[in-house]
Amino acid sequence: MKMLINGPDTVVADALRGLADAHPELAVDTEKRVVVRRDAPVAGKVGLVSGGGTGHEPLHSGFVGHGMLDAACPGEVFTSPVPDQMAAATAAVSAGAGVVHIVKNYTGDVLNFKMAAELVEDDGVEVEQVLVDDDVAVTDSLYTAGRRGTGATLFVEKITGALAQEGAPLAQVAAVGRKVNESSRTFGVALTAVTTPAKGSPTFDLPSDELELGIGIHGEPGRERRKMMTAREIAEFSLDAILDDLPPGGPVLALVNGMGGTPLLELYLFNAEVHRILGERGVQVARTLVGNYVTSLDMAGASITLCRADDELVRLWDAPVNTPALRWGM
Amino acid sequence: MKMLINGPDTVVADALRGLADAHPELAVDTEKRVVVRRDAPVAGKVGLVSGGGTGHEPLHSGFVGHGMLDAACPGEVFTSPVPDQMAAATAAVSAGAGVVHIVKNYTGDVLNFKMAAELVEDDGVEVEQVLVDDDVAVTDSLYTAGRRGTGATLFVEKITGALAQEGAPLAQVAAVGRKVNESSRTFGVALTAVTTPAKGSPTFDLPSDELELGIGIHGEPGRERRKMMTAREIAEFSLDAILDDLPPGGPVLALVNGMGGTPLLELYLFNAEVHRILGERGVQVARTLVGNYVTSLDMAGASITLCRADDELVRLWDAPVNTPALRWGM
Amino acid sequence: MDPVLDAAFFLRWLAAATEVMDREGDRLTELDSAIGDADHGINMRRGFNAASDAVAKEPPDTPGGVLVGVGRQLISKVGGASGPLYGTALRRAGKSLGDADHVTPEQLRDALLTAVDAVSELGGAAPGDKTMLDAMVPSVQAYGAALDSGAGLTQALAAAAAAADEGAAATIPLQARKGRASYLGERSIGHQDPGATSIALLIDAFARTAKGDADE
Amino acid sequence: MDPVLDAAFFLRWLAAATEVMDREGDRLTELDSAIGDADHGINMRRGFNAASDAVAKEPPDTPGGVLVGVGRQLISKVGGASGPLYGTALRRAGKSLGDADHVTPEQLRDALLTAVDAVSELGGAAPGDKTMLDAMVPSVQAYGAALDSGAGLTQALAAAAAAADEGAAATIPLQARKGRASYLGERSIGHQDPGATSIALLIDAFARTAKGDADE
Ligand SMILES: Nc1ncnc2c1ncn2[C@@H]1O[C@H](COP(=O)(O)OP(=O)(O)O)[C@@H](O)[C@H]1O
Ligand SMILES: Nc1ncnc2c1ncn2[C@@H]1O[C@H](COP(=O)(O)OP(=O)(O)O)[C@@H](O)[C@H]1O
Ligand SMILES: [Mg+2]
Ligand SMILES: [Mg+2]
Ligand SMILES: [Mg+2]
Ligand SMILES: [Mg+2]
Repeated sequence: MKMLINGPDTVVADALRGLADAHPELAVDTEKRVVVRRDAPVAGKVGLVSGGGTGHEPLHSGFVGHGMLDAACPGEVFTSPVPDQMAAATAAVSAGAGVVHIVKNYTGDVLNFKMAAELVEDDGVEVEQVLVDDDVAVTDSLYTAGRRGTGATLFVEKITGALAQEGAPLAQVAAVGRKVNESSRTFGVALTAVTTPAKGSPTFDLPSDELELGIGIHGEPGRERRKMMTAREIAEFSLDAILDDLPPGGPVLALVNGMGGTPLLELYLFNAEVHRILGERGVQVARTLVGNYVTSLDMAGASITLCRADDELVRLWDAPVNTPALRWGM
Repeated sequence: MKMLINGPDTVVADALRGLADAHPELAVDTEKRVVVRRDAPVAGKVGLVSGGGTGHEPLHSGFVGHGMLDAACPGEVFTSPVPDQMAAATAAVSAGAGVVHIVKNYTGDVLNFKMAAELVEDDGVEVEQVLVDDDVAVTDSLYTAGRRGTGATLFVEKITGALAQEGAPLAQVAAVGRKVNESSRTFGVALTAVTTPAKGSPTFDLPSDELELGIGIHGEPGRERRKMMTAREIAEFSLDAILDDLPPGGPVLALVNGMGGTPLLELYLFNAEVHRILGERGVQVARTLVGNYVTSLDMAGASITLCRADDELVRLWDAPVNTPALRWGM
Repeated sequence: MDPVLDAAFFLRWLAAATEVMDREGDRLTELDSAIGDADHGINMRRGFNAASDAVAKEPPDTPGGVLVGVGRQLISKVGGASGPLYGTALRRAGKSLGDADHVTPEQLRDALLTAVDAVSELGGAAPGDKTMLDAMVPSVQAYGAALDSGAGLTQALAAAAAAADEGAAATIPLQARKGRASYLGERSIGHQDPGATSIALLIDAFARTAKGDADE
Repeated sequence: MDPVLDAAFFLRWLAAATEVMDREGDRLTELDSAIGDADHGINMRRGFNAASDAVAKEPPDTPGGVLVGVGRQLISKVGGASGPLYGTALRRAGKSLGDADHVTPEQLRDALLTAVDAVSELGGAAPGDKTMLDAMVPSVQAYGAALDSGAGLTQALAAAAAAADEGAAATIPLQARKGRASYLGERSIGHQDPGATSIALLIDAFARTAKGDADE
């Protein structure tokens, strides 16, 4: 499998150099592998740190900036970062008001962030963890590691980021993050498997006329494989799974997210089906975001995330943000 | 080839619906196939219209908004739009100050825009055409249809858009557009061929250990095929071709652009090589943009565009813009 | 007996042309895939179907009316390089026929020459540049030469079709200098030009329409 | 004769473990590709090479020092689920050995039990959940049982290796309930757990180190 790289071993380091070159407004430590707002720590502000395996770009590094994350820790490809990175990031953004760790629910991320929190708490930094577990494809949490964290991470990072930027205290920032997570559900499909630089071949075989329903963002196969479906059928299947589980309520924020290898054209087309179906079911969409935000390298496919949002959440969603990948209002 | 579509015939129409659903700030006429700023025509402002085949998203529809295009006309996939669309778009944005047509140099785009200009000029609208032909992969313009228009289109649309937004008159807006085009050069490579919905299979065969150098954005094969190269070698080859032809001068704007199927991670990595080489050659980079902006559906690959930019061009580049795909300063 | 070149004849040609685009479109797209962007058959199919539909709604009653109507539809439905070229060629050819309710084989020759001029002017290509002109020019010449040597319409159109076919085949060894294929430089050599091929199909549709009428 | 469990022994084990991760990493990744995210071999290779490098720079002079050092390196270089689990297991095992310059086979058993406890506590998995525990638990049991029945170190480690191997193989029919493989539900059945497999390789490296020493 061909890639635009110099070799599998230097992918993360090389890409971090390129991120630094493109974004002078970010402080990128390519040694320690942390990406930090240049103006961090922001006096009096709760710090926001997230991180995870590399390969989901722009998540998380692309969401560092005013009104969103203060720092991100990119791990190896599809491998959670190590506690040292998280501790360094936490220290870099800690302004005395505490730090929130936004952690996607994967065994590796949870364990490493837990160890990092212990390290920095030893140094007197107060840490709250917000766990993101929105993926309804993982159903039975008694017999699994629990639902995965996927698309809702963007909602959690944006909305906690807005509240932190306003100067809210640690407990309140963490609480809104948990509320966003509890109000969000995601379902994803893959049309092709992903190829990691190190492995160099697709992580699973997917026949040319089938798709995987309920995939994650690490090239894991999904729960179910079917004959290829139309965009409308896929949207229907995904929304059935999501709406079945989504708490009742008013309008939603919608993220129609590409997995990386699907053209924007198809994502907009998919969005049309999502809106048509939500309209038919009487679900009002307050805001829509379409694009490649929580990706899985070159995987073709898409995910839908809905978040029930009251006026406060919509207000925080609309609040100014200035990051490489999400920018508005300033 | 699997795609997230309902069928090859409705791709453009379905995607336009999805664009409209996601962007209430745009007026999307799915019948006439024109995408217009909701506040158009802006009193006293020169109108800016572009368009081209569908399949290059976010180009052009994603660049409609404050400080950039007033309207875009999406054609069928990889097929220039028809004069009726362009005429409708021109009429919709004409505020009496004239309209600039930004046209990528392809026989089809040039001919159709020419016919459209004749139509609207009959109705008394003054039209200036800015032709974009930045692709140095097409060398000998005596024996070709001339250089193709590719990545520089983004620079032309952004910078003319900024000047028009400031209220500059028609001749001046067209002149800055031509200046940007003359100051820009692009070179692109493909790691895979593109698959169009109608054809359903790759438009050319590319062995798994080779790449195409000097590709366009319509799935045309390139000028040369080589054994796969590293990101650094590809950047070197591309920049050799660009710098050979780029007018001398001061700092540059750099666009490291994905063709659609290449993960953002690889684009940042590629950007690192671009910056390293430009640094070695003493070329100063004033601004960098990395991402999928001028794409070719699912094609894996990337292009580099450099534009020599004096202080005025940098100022116009930095000016506020608010479109689906490019947004800053507001 | 040679058919009369009235509106009905041109409507039968349109039906035959539409049918052949439906049938051969994939081959045209395949040719365009080798040296272009893999849409020529799709473009032609969309254009001729739109033209057939439009004309079926309000059938023109003159040859000129049919050709102008088809040309307009191609201009406003096809896009790409071929839309304006084909469309303008047919529109101008139709206009040159005025509003006569039938035309002579010689008037058709003049109309075809008008079409050739339209393509040359608009696209700026010369014969040998590996474009549709490489089928049009020899075809119109052969048609005129046949008329000059006393052939009837059916025979002259058969000669035109044969020459268009040869002209299309003769594009294979050429290096393209216009249109998208020119970007390939020497790599365009060895492939038949899709536009020249669709021209040959259209002229063949004329010849077959005439022959079908004549055989009746 | 059974080797002495001193720092040098554990350093030889580390070399053997690093070598086996280099050699068998691709197989581990392949196993992780079937039911995970295709990185387990890469993770183990990165971690053990980092540990070997770090330890080569400043070789610890106690068994506990080696294990703590390896554990720390795994924690700060591996990431993923296996980094903290392996790393904490080895770090706590090493700590339990204190700063003795050599340890008894019984003390090694206690250290291994400490490792099992660490993994259980941190990861919350139980035997049968299709994780590395399914190789660790029977392996430590077999080791202890061998010692109890009077076997020497080399023999007991051979028993531990065999049991780890069996334990890893026995994960094949299981449905995963922890870690990434659990997302697959029933589709995780029929594949061997990568973490259990790497545990078996590590214990085998212990057994081979002891046997190599004994054979000299
Ligand atoms: N400048 C030109 N003059 C004459 N014919 C041209 C010219 N450019 C392109 N063509 C014809 O158009 C054909 C391609 O048509 P089509 O594929 O429908 O349009 P596009 O190239 O825009 O995709 C070519 O095969 C060629 O015959
Ligand atoms: N909760 C857990 N308890 C014990 N072992 C676990 C747990 N979760 C995962 N593992 C082990 O980790 C292995 C996967 O390691 P690795 O692939 O390196 O990490 P990741 O799953 O983060 O990619 C699994 O095969 C399993 O043996
Ligand atoms: Mg992993
Ligand atoms: Mg085309
Ligand atoms: Mg074409
Ligand atoms: Mg793994």
